[in-house]
Amino acid sequence: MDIVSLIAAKANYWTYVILLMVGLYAMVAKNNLVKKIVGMVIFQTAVILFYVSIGYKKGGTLPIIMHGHDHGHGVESVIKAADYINPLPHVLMLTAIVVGVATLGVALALAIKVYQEYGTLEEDEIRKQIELKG
Amino acid sequence: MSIETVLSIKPVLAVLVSLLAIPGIISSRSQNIREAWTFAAAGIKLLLVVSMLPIILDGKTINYTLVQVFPDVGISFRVDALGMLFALVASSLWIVTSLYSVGYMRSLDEHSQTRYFAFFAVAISATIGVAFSANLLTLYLFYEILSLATYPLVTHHQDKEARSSGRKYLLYILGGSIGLALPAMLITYHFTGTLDFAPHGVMAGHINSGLAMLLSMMFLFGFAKVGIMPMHSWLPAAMVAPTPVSALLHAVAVVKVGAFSVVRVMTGIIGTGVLADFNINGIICAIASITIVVASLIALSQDELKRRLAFSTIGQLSYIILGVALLSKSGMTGGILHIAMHAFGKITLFFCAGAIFCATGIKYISKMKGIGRRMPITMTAFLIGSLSVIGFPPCGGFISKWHLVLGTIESGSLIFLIVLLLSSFLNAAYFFPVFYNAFFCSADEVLFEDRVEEAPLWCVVPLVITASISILLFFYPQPFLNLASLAVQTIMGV
Amino acid sequence: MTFFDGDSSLISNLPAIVVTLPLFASLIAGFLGWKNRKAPYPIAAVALFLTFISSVVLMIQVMSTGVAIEYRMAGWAAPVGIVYVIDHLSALVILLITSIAFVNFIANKSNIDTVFRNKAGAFNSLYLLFTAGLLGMTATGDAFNLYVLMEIASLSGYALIGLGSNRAPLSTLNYLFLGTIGATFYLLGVGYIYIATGSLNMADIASIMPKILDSSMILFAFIICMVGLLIKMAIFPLHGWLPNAYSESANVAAGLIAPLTTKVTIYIMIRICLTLFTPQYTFDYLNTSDLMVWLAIGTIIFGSLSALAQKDYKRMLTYIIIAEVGYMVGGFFLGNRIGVSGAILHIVNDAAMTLALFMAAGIFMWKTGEESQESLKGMFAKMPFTMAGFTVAALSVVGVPPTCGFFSKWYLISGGIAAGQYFFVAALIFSSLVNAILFFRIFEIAHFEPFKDHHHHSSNHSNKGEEASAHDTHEQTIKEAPLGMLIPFMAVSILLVVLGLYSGQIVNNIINFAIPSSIL
Amino acid sequence: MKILGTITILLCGGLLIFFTSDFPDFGDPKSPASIHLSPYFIEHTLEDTAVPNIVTSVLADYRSYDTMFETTVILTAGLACFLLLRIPTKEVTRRYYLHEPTGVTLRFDGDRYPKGSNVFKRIDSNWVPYDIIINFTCRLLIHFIQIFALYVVAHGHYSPGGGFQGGVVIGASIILFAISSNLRASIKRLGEKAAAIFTATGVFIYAGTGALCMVIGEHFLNYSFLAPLLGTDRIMARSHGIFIVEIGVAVAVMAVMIWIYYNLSSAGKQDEGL
Amino acid sequence: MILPIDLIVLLLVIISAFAAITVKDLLSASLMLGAYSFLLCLLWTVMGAVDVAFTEATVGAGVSTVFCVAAIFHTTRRTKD
Repeated sequence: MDIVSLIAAKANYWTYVILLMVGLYAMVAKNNLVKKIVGMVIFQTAVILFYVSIGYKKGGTLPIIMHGHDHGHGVESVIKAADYINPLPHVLMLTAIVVGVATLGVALALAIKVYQEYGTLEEDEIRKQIELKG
Repeated sequence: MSIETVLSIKPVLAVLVSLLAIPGIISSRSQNIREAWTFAAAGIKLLLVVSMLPIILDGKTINYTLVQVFPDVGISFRVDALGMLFALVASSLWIVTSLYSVGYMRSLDEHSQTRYFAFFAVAISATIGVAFSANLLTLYLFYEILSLATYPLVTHHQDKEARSSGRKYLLYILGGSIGLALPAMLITYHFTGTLDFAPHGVMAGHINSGLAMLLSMMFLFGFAKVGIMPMHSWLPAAMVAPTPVSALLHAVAVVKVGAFSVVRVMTGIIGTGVLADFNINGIICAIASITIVVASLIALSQDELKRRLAFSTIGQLSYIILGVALLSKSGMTGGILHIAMHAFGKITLFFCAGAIFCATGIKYISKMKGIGRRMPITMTAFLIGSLSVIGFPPCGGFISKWHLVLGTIESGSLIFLIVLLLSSFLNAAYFFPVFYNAFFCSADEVLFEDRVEEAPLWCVVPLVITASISILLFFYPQPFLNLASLAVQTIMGV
Repeated sequence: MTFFDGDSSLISNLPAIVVTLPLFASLIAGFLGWKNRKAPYPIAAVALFLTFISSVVLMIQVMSTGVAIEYRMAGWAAPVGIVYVIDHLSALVILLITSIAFVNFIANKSNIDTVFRNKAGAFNSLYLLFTAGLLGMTATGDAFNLYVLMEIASLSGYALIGLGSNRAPLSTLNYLFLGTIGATFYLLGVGYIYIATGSLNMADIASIMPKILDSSMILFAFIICMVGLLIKMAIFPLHGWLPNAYSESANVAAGLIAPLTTKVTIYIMIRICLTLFTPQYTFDYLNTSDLMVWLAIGTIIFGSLSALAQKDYKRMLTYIIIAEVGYMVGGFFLGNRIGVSGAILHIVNDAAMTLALFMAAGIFMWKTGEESQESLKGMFAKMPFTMAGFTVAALSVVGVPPTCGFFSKWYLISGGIAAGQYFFVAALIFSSLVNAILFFRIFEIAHFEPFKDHHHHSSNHSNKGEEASAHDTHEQTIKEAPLGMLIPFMAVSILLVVLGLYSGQIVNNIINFAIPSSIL
Repeated sequence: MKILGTITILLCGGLLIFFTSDFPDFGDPKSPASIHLSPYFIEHTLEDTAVPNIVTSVLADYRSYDTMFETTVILTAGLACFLLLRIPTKEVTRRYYLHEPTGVTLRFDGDRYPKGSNVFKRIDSNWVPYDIIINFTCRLLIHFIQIFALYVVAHGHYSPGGGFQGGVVIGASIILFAISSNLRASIKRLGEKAAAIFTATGVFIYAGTGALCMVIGEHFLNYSFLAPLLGTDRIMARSHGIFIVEIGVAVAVMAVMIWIYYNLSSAGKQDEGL
Repeated sequence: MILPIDLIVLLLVIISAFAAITVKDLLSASLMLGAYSFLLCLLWTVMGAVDVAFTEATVGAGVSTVFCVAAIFHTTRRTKD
C-alpha cells in the first residue's frame, strides 16, 4: 500500500483522533472554564467526524433517492444500495449535534452562574476563593 | 437415629412475643402500664417455651421455616434439647430480671426508662431467636440484633464513660462478628452448601485440616460474646451499664449467647468428628484453660464488685467451652449444664451487687465492710450465688462442675482436671474477701449502723428467687439435666 | 389472566407508556407552570404514581409470562427500527426507578416549595424528564437510543443538581464535563461496534458477535464503552465529580439522583456486557475479571477511607456511594452466577438504602439547617422515629441482618469466595467495618450529646454526664418531622427489612431469569 | 493538571491511532457498516415511506423514537437554562435611561424610574448606539430567512433539511432580530412565556402523534395507522406523519433556541442583553 | 469526493481547533470555534453528508457561536490560557 492510498484510507480517522485529543486535552488541562467548554465542543464534534467518515462510500452519492418523486414507489428495482452513501450515521449524528448544542447551552448557563458567584472563570482563582471562605 | 420433627409456629411466636410488646411499651402513658406490658410478654414467652418442653423431652424437635433466603438456607427455627435448655434459662430469668429492673430503675430514678424496657424486649427476643435458630444464618441474624439492641442498654447513662465503653463493646462484638464470623460462615457455605445445624456437623468430608482449624478459630474468636481471651475486654468495660442490664445480659443472655453459639457451631457445623480427627479440640481446650486461669487471677485483683464478677464470668464461660471441647460425654453434659447453672448463680450475684448499690451507693469491695449486718438477706443470697459459681454443694453449680471433672477424667486429660481444680480454688479466693468484709469486719463508716435496711422489695424478691432456684437445682436438676443429656445423646450419637 | 386480556392494547403498549407517561406529564407540567404555580406538583405526583403502577403491571406481566416483552417503536422490527426489550432485569430496574422517583418526590414537597419556588413548572418538568430518561435507558434495546436517553437524564440531572448551594454550579460544571466525556466515549464505542457489525440493535449485535470475537475493533469498542460508563458511575480514579456534585445539591435532587444515576449506569454496564457483548466475550474471551475486580477493590477501599475523613453528613454518604459502586462492579465482574446475582440484587438494595439515607439527610436539614455531623446532637431523643428509620438504613449499609444490605453482601462475598477473589472478599468486609465505624460515630453524636438548639445558642454545653441527663429531662419534648416527610421515610426503612427477608424470592423469581444461562 | 492532561491524551491518542489500522478503509463499500443494515434503508425508503431523502425517512420514521427524544433533549436544555439562570425581573433594580432631548444618560436605582415617559428612553447598561444600517438590513433579511426556513421544513422529504434545520434557522432569524435591535424589542414580540409554551407544544405535537398512533393502532409512532385520519393509504400516511412530526420538531427547536438565547444573553434577567 | 480538497479542509479543521483552544481571548476562541464548525460543515458537504452539514452550519457555526458570544458578554473575555 503506497503512502497516498494509506493517507486516503486513514486521514479522516487520524484527524478525528487528533481532534478528539485536542478536545480532551482542553477539558482536562485548561484552567479557564469557557476554554474547557470549547474543548468539549471540539471533543463532541470529533466523534461526529468519525461517524460521518464511517458512512462514506466510494462511488456513492448523496443519500437522497434520485427521481424518487416522479415514480412514487415503483422503482425499487432501480435502487442499488451501493449507489448511495450510508444514511444511518448521518441520522445518528443529527441527533448528536443536537445533543451537543443542548450540552453547550447548559454548560454556558452554568459558567455564567459560576462567574456570577466568583467573578472569574479561572479554576485556580475559584479554588483559592473557596479555600479562603473555609 | 431418626429424629421426629414437628411443624409448629410456636418458636416464632416465642421470639416475636416480646417484639410485639414494644409498641405497647413505647405508647404507654404511665409507668405501670408499660411494665404491665413487659410482664405480660415475659409471662407469655415463658409459657410458650414451657409448652414446647414436653415435645422436646420426648426426643422430638420442632421446625418452622419463615422465609427461604438463599438456596437451602432460610430464616428458619428449630427447637431441640440444647436450644430448649438455653431458652428456658433465658425466658425464666427475663421475668425475674424485669421485676428487678422495675425496682432498680425506679429507686434510682433513671432517665429514659421507656427506651430501656423497649430495648430490653428486643434483646430478649434476639436471645430466644439464637436459642431456636435452625441454621447458622438465623443464628447470626439474631446474634447481630442482640449486639445492636444491647448497645443502648450498655450506654444507658450517656456519659463519657458509657461512650468509651460502648465503643469498645461494639468494636469487639461487631468487629468479631463481621470480620471473622461472617467470612467463616460464608466459607463454610461455600464448601458445604448448607448452613443447617446437623447433629454431627456438616463439614466432615468437605474440608481439610488447615481450613477446619482456621474456621474453628474464626468462629471461636468471631463470636466475641463468649469472651475467650484475647476477645474478652469488652465485658468488664460493659459493666458501666445499669445493674439489671449487666445481670441479665452480661452474665446471662449476651455472654451465654456467645457460648451457646460457639457450642452450636462446634457441634452442629464443624462436628465433633472433625474436631477430634484434626485434633482441634485440644487447642480449643488449651485456649479455654488459659482464659479460665488468667481471668480468675485478674478477678482477684479487682476491687470494684461488678468488675470482679465480670472477670469471674469470663472464666466461667470458658468452662462451657472447655467442657464441650473435651468431647467426652460427661464433659459435654457438664458444659451444657453449666449454661444453666452458672446463669442462676451469676445472676444472683449481680442482683446483689445492684441491690447494694441501690441501697448504699457503694461499688467497691473494700468499702463493703460490715454490710452483711445491714443487708442480711442480700448478702446471704450473695453467699449462695458464689457457692454455686465456685461449685460447692448444695448448689446447682456443683452438678455441672461434677460432670466437668468427670469429663476430664473420661477423656484422660489430667492437665485440664488440674485447671478445673485450680480455678475452683481461685474462685473461692476471689469471693472470700467479699464475705469476709461483709460479715466479719466492723463497719468503719457511719453509714452502716446496726440496723437492717435492705434495698427495695422489688430488688430483694428477685434475688431471693434466683438464690433459691440455685439451691433447688442441686436437689432437682432433672429438667436441665435431662435436656443436657438429651442434647449430648444427639450430638455424640449414643 | 383476564386482566391482561381485557384491555390488550393498553397492556401491550405498556413499555412505551412507562417511558412516555413522564414525558407527557412533563410537557403538561411545563405548560401549566406558566399559568399556575401550584398546578405542576400534583400533575407530576399523579404521573409518577401512574408510572409506578404501570411498572408494577409490567413486572407482573414479565414474571407471569416468563419471556421478555419486545416492543417495536414505530412498528419496525429489530435491526431496522428501535425496539424496547423488557426482560426480568429491566423490569426490575424500571420498578426501582419509578418507585424511588415517586417516593422521593412525595417526601420532599417542602424542599421543592422552598428551593424551586418560582420555577415549579420547570423543576417538575425536569424531574419527570430525568425519570423518563432513566426509564428509557433501562428499557431500550438499541445502543444508540441509549445514548440519547442518557443525555436526557444527564442534562436534566445537571439542571437539578446545579441549583443547590453557592458552590453547586462549579461542581455541576465539572460533573457536566466528566459526564460528557463519559457519554461521548460511550458514543464512540457504539461507533466502533457499528463499524464492526453494521448494526445498532443489541440483540442483533450479540448474534453477530461470535463471528468477530477476535476483531480488534470490538475489543476497542468494549474498552471505550467501559471507560465511558465507568466515568459515569464514578469508579475510583474517575470519581472526582461525584462527591461535590451530590453533596452541594438540593435535597430533592440529591434524593433522586444519588440513588439512581450510578445504579442505572451499573445496570447499563451489565446490560451492555451481557446483552450486547455477550457473556462469552466479556468473561471467557477477554477475561476481564481480574482487572475489573481490582479496580472495584480499589474503589471500595478508597471510598471507605475517604468517607472516614468526612465531617459532613452528605459528603460522607457520597463517598459511601462510591464504595458501593465498587461492590457492584466487582460483584458483576466476578463472572459467576452468585456474584452477578449479588451485583443485581445490590443495585436494588443500594438504591433503596441510599434513598433512605438521603431522605434522612433531608429531614435533618429541615430540622437543623446544617449538614455537619455535629448538628445531629441529641437526635435520638428529639426524633425517635426518624432515628429508628435512619438506624435501619445505616445498619443496612453496614450489612447487618435482616436488613437488605446483608443479603446482597452475602451473595457478593459468596461469589468472591467461589471465584477465588479473596482480596475482594477482604475489601467487602473491610468496608463493612468502616461503615460500622462511620455510622456508629453518628449514632454516638446523636445519642450522647445533648440536643443543641440552633436558633439561640444559650451557653456552651460541656459533655459531662450530669449535664447530659439534666438536659435530657427538660428537653425531652419529641418534635418529629412533618408526616409528609416522615411517612415515606418510615415506609422506605420498613421496605429495607422486607427487601432483605424476601431477597431469596427476588433472586429466585426475577434475578435468576435475568442472568443468561451461560453464566454458571 | 497539564502534565496529567498530556499523559492522558498521549495514551488515549496512541491507543486510538493504533486501532485505526484495523479500520476498513475510508469509503470502502464492503465494510460491515455499509452492507449490514443500511442497504435496507436505501432500498426500502420509497416503498415504505415514499420519502426520497433517506436521512429524513430514517430520522423521522425508522428511528423516529430517537428523534422524539432528540427534541426532548432540546426541551431539557431549554428548561435547564431557565431553571439555572432565570432571575425574576423584579429583582433587577438598576436601570439606565436616555433623556432624548438632551442626550443625557441617567441611572435609576430601585423603583423610581420614569414610567410611560415620552422623553426618557430605556437603554442597556453597556449601551452602544445601534447602527441604523445593520438594523435596517437585518430587518430586510429576516423575512427572507424565515421564508427560506419554512421551505427547508417543508422540503425535508426531497432535499437536505427538515424540521430541525428549519427550526434552527427560524430561531436564528429571531436571534438576529434581537441582536440587531435589542433584546427588549425581541422579547416584546416573542416573550419567554411564548417560547416556553411553543417548546412544549412542539414536543407535544411529536409525542402526541406517537400516542395517537398508539391509541388508534398498535405501536407508538407507527404513522401508518394515521391513514384513516389523513385519508390516504398507509405508505403516504407515513410520509405525512413524518411531515407532522417535522413541524413539531421545527416549532420546538425554534422556540428553544430563542429561549436559551434570551437566558444566556441576559444572564437570566431578560431585561437587557446582547 | 476529491482527496486534495478533503485533506486541505482536514488540515484547516485541525488548525482552527488548535487555534480555538490556544488563543488567549475568549471572544476570539468562540469565533474560532465558529470557524471550526463551518470548516467541518464544509468537510461534511464534501463527504456527502448534506443533512449533517446543514445542521452543523445552522447549529454549530450559527447558534452555538451566538450562545458562546452571549455567555462571554456576561462573563469575561480574559483568560490565562
